[in-house]
Amino acid sequence: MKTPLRFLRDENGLWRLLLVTAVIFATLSFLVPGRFLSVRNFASMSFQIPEIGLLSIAMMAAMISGGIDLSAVGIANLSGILASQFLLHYAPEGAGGTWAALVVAVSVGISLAAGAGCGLLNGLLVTRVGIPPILATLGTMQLFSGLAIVLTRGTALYGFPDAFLILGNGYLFSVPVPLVLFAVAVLLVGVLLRRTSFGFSLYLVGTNPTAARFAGLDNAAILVKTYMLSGVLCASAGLVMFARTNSAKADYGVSYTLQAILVAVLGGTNVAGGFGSMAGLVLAILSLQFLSSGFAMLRFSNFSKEFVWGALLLAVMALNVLGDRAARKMQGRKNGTAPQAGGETEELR
Amino acid sequence: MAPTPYLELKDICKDFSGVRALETANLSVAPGEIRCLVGENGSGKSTLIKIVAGVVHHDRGEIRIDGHSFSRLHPIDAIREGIQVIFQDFSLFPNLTVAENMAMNTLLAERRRLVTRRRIRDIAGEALSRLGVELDPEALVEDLPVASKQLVAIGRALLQNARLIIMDEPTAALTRPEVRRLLEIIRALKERNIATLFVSHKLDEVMDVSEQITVLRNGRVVADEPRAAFDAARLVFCMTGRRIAQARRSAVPERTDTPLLSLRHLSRKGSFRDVSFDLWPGEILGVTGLLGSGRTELALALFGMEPATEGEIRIEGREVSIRSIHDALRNGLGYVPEDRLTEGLFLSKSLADNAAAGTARDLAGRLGLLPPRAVLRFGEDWIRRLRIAAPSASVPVRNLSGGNQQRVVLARWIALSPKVLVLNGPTVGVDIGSKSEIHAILEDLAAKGMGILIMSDDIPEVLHNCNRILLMKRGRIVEEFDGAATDENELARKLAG
Amino acid sequence: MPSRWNMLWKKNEFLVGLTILGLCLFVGSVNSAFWSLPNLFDLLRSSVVLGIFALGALVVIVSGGIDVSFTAVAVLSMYITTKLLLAWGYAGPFLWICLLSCSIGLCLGLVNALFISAFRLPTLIVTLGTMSAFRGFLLAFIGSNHISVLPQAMVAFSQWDLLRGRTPDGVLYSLPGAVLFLFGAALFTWALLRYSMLGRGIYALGGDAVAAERVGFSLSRIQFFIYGYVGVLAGLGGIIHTSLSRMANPFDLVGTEMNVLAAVVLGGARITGGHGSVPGTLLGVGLVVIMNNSLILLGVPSYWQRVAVGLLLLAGTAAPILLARTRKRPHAGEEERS
Amino acid sequence: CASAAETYTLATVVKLSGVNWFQRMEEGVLAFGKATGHTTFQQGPAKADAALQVQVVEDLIAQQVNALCVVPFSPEALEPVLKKAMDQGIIVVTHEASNQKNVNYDVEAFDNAAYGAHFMDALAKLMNEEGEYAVMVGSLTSKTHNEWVDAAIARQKEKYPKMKLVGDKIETNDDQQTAYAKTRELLKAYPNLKGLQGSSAVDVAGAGLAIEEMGIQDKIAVVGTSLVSVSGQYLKTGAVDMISFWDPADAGYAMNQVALTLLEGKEITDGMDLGVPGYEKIMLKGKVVYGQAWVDVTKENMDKYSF
Ligand SMILES: Nc1ncnc2c1ncn2[C@@H]1O[C@H](COP(=O)(O)OP(=O)(O)OP(=O)(O)O)[C@@H](O)[C@H]1O
Ligand SMILES: Nc1ncnc2c1ncn2[C@@H]1O[C@H](COP(=O)(O)OP(=O)(O)OP(=O)(O)O)[C@@H](O)[C@H]1O
Ligand SMILES: [Mg+2]
Ligand SMILES: [Mg+2]
Repeated sequence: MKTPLRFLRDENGLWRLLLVTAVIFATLSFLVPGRFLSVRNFASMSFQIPEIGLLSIAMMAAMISGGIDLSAVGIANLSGILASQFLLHYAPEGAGGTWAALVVAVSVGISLAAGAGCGLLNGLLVTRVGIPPILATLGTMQLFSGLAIVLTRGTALYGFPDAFLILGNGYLFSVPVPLVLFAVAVLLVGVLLRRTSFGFSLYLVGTNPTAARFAGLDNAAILVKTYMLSGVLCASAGLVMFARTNSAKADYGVSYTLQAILVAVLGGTNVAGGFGSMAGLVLAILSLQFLSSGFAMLRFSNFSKEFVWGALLLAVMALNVLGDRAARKMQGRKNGTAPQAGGETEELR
Repeated sequence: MAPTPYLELKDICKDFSGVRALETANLSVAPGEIRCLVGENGSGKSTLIKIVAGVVHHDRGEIRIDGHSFSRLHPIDAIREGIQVIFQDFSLFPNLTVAENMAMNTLLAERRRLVTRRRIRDIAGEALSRLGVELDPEALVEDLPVASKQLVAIGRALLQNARLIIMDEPTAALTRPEVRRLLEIIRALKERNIATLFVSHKLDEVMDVSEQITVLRNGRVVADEPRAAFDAARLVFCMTGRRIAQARRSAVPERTDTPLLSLRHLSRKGSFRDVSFDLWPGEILGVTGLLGSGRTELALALFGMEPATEGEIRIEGREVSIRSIHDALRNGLGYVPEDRLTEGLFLSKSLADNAAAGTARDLAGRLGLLPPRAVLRFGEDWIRRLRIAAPSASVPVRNLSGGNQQRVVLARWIALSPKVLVLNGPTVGVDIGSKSEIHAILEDLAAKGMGILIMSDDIPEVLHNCNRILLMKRGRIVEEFDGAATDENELARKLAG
Repeated sequence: MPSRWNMLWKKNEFLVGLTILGLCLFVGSVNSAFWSLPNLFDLLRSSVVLGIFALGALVVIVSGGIDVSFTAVAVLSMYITTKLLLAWGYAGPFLWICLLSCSIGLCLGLVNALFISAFRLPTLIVTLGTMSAFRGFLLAFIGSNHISVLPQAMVAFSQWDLLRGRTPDGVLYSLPGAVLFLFGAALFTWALLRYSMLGRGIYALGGDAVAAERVGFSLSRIQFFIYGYVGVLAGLGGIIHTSLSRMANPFDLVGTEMNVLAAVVLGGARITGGHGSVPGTLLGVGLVVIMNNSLILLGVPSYWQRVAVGLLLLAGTAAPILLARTRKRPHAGEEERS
Repeated sequence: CASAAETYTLATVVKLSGVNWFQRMEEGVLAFGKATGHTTFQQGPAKADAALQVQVVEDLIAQQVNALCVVPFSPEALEPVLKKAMDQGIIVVTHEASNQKNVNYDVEAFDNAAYGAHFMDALAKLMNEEGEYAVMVGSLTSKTHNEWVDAAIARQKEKYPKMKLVGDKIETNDDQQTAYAKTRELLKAYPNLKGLQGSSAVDVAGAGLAIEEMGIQDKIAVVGTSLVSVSGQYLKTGAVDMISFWDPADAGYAMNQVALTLLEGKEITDGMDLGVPGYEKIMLKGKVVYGQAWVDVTKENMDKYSF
């Protein structure tokens, strides 16, 4: 007899977010019938989702640990530029064959390793030096994007071999490769978070670091690994971004940081740490992308899109609260159901 | 005839999303009366108190304070009516100083707009002298040990114009001298016609101070009589519905040739000095002492949180270096921390998650995969083994009562099967029934060969459960007692003296 | 008893002060122009708007929240104010302009407060939402043009100097009157936080919200005050920014909120709430301003400047932490996240 | 299959929505639509970011517009998405991107190197060809800004040996207050500074404000790209000596004209007239269409420009 209630009362507001996403989808399909529900539009959206999606996953991981990663875009650019420099040196545009494939593989490795390295630095600053994550990553954001400028003198690197461009523009069984990469990341990180002992510990550390320490968890190691994971995800976002644009530059995607936070938060990630789910994140990305593409079709300015994103975030969160309250009232009237989380004290916060 | 009550609760009902916390509870407190409220964990005491304080709203029933009837009471109403509450979780401001915390209620009651440091200092100074304790008024509360926090919470509530002071387990973290002092204060309040509603799981205190006793069970008042109508056994029976005999620890383990844990001249600057003792397999060793005697620091040193600076630690005869928690775990040392809420539990996470927090790695299968279902099953397994009262393993531990929360922490450590388990205040705030069950669990563990070290100032607890008791004073072990050959009064005298 | 000296080492303000001193000595030794009066005045001028924002952010952080919307509030209020005044052909004194901008800021701040208080939503979420919504609203519905012909009073305000001087080579330097607004706001905020029950309530809320409610503070009243006050300060900062730059640019300011938060946290406020002080915040602002305004004096090559800012920020944050740690008991601060 | 009677949809994508510059461009874009009867509109990202601009173009491709006129934030970043557009038969015309590959044509108001060099000539004249000067760019990653100042520096090295660049390239983040603060800091580090060249539209406004406050209007020459609506007040007081720009409305009109010409199946030829001032007699170099469309504005002629 739980089903009707569950719709109103679910822990992370997942059902409600699903509902909101569906409503947005339906509304836009109705408003711009032919074009919104077109293959082209879906292809276009599926090319746009992965970059911000990967960055949002990175952001969510850091936020679950109780921190934040403001350096995400810096990592994406720096690691991508390091990889691009290698790529351009050994396999410039037009290079083909196994050699090019090999170089591309190595450069992908370089980029991911660089991302992990940047994440390691963030992790060490947070755990060893003890700088609050928001400041540590703000500092490294400047540092990483600064290094990217130093490396490129501010110019764009471009002209990558076709083997690399596949990452951003290719199709795998008529599914865009970046979308495949994103799906793989969603799956892998989802499993990592929900079904491994590492993920299990990460949620605990994010919930209460002191208790985690007393429970014998190695907080520092877990946080460092989380920031490294975040770094690797950012690096992969960078690869997709650079492959898609066939160029690498120090200032690509600077506006993605806040967007990634917005997506994570809309998806139900707790800014204080300890909570956040992959399903919520995916729904949040979808709803924002629907709005974004739909608004473009309606010829609304991109500023009104910004306005609506903000309003959507507020509306969804308010809806969650109202829904919870309504559900609690209903449950109070029906007696005898199992106790639920939250309760009066939750409301006080 | 009884005077008109100052506080009167009639047929109070309260449901928490389907869970009945209070069912037609009645309670009245006369001016200047000392009333004790007792009951098992989860029987509804704190809920009743929160309703009187206005922080939780009742569903049905009537609240009358000083003749005024309230259908919905807000915290500020209760305060203006002269009710002060010492909450079970203290409700202090960790970021403010002792003085500011102590002055806060008075300042609010005086409805001041502006405050000066001098005024704060004066109020705090008065409260401190009334409590008769020494605390640095400029220290931040977050830096204080639990006991001092409790003192601050008490001091804060002792306002001049209060009419009723409600204390929800105010003595949980206090040692004897402070408890004695508090009971004196309660009597002094009575002189000034200030009533007290006192909640405690320490029945000797209840019997000592109360005039009237109200017993709650499952949200109902099952007894409401003068103190004289009770003796300890009847009180326990009213609370639990069964008889609980306090047996002394019977099994004294045979000593093998090597002790499980032995310390030699262990020291840490500013904390403890020259600590030496042996713990044998199957033994339960008590360490007791007053506030600041260095018990907790010793425990933290054994667990690698604040490593010792000198001396040696041997486990099963092997010298080990314990510089970190990792070292402690590797060498088979476990630690159940003092402050359950902040150090022990992940309050918003499920029972299962909490229980599995230490064992996740071992539970995980190949590739480190750990299906949520495995964690849940693990939790349910421990619910059974330790008889934790919880509807399922997926409820957040926030929703469990103190005694059951403590069992969850115990489960976490037992699952790791350490050689030596150090417990700091293992039954603080746990009701008498749960307490004896937890003791039985410890006894059982000892019987299986584990070495158990109990840091506690609960004299009956150490006396009834420990083979030997070490007394710590100012960072040193000053005396050793045989658990079977000592009585409560002697130990209490030595502790205080 | 801890000695006075040891107490000092525990004070964050002292440690940040030391860090600033170190930075100044370093910059000054590379380029002695750093020590000149004109440079001091320039640094002060650069601190005005950042400082006013930082005071607002401080109040929020102390209360245990985070506000990222204040830059959007600032831009929206200053832009509406400017547009309205131009439409009215207003020619009166600056004070009313200020008040208008502050009132608009107040209203926007109360929108934040409404969501935070009525729905009890996390502050970062609410302000993230309103930031996006306010800015989107401004640019989509109010206007997106630079306005460079400002009302006369605003121009006059930007030319109002407290002190003036001329260097030997005939360059004018001056201390703008706008710094008075910073000092005034700082003084008021300081007194508010320290000497009013409301201020104590803000600290109490940041320490433990449930406990604050239990001792009888009205949380919603405090929250309405906090976010309203931040709105007022944002409105003030916005209009001063516009006047000083003699241009109303709707694309300004948004994006600098993290720098402001960095300054506040550098100044010793804890991002988790409950801790922070006005003097500390002013020091934090000073540190950020000196960092950002010394790169040319230091002769840092332009391509390396952002790297330098990053390193300075990290060093500036780490220095007080490390300084404090050397003085503390060995175990304290051990790998614990704050 | 485009019949002459068909109405086309021509989308213009700019670097950033809403700013004066691109609002002026929108005027040209809309004027073109009105004059020809085709659907023209303009869009742009809400923040200056290449990645966002790519998304805007993505969305427009999905909407199946007939032509895209793009002012790339970062030309390289747009190559793949523009290629995609061309593959789908969309006509692509760009502006401020002479090295763009995946385009039908690129329309330039002028040659960037010549434009940069012309600033140096103006600056040199104001400085009597001697003394220290500094240059500002909106960001170190902005291609055109860097081309302008690089060309200016090259011109100085070649023709004005007594002038000297100090302080490297100053980055202003396209922010007027930063330009202001950096100018003040520059003058402390280099008290003998005699000239300043700005690139972003707010650079000279920030510098002008600083210079006016310091009372050294007559000691320092300031030139740079800007608009009268942004820097007019400093031109008036002499804090800024000369600004140059090209009329974005005309550029927008010209881009759309090129696109429409191609849509109608006609050819672009050298010397052709695009029907707007400055582009009456274009020069065609490969795929790049050059106009002669820059305007120099000083105190004397500033009143002629309202944007
Ligand atoms: N906020 C809440 N949400 C849901 N249920 C609650 C809440 N507070 C209390 N309860 C329920 O009310 C019952 C009574 O709780 P209460 O805290 O009053 O017990 P108690 O007598 O104080 O117990 P203890 O001795 O452990 O302090 C418990 O069984 C608990 O499940
Ligand atoms: N947020 C909550 N949700 C559900 N139940 C709660 C909540 N908070 C408290 N409770 C219930 O309150 C009861 C007691 O909790 P509390 O921490 O007040 O203990 P207590 O009765 O004072 O006892 P003790 O410390 O002696 O165990 C528990 O049974 C618990 O179920
Ligand atoms: Mg209780
Ligand atoms: Mg001049």
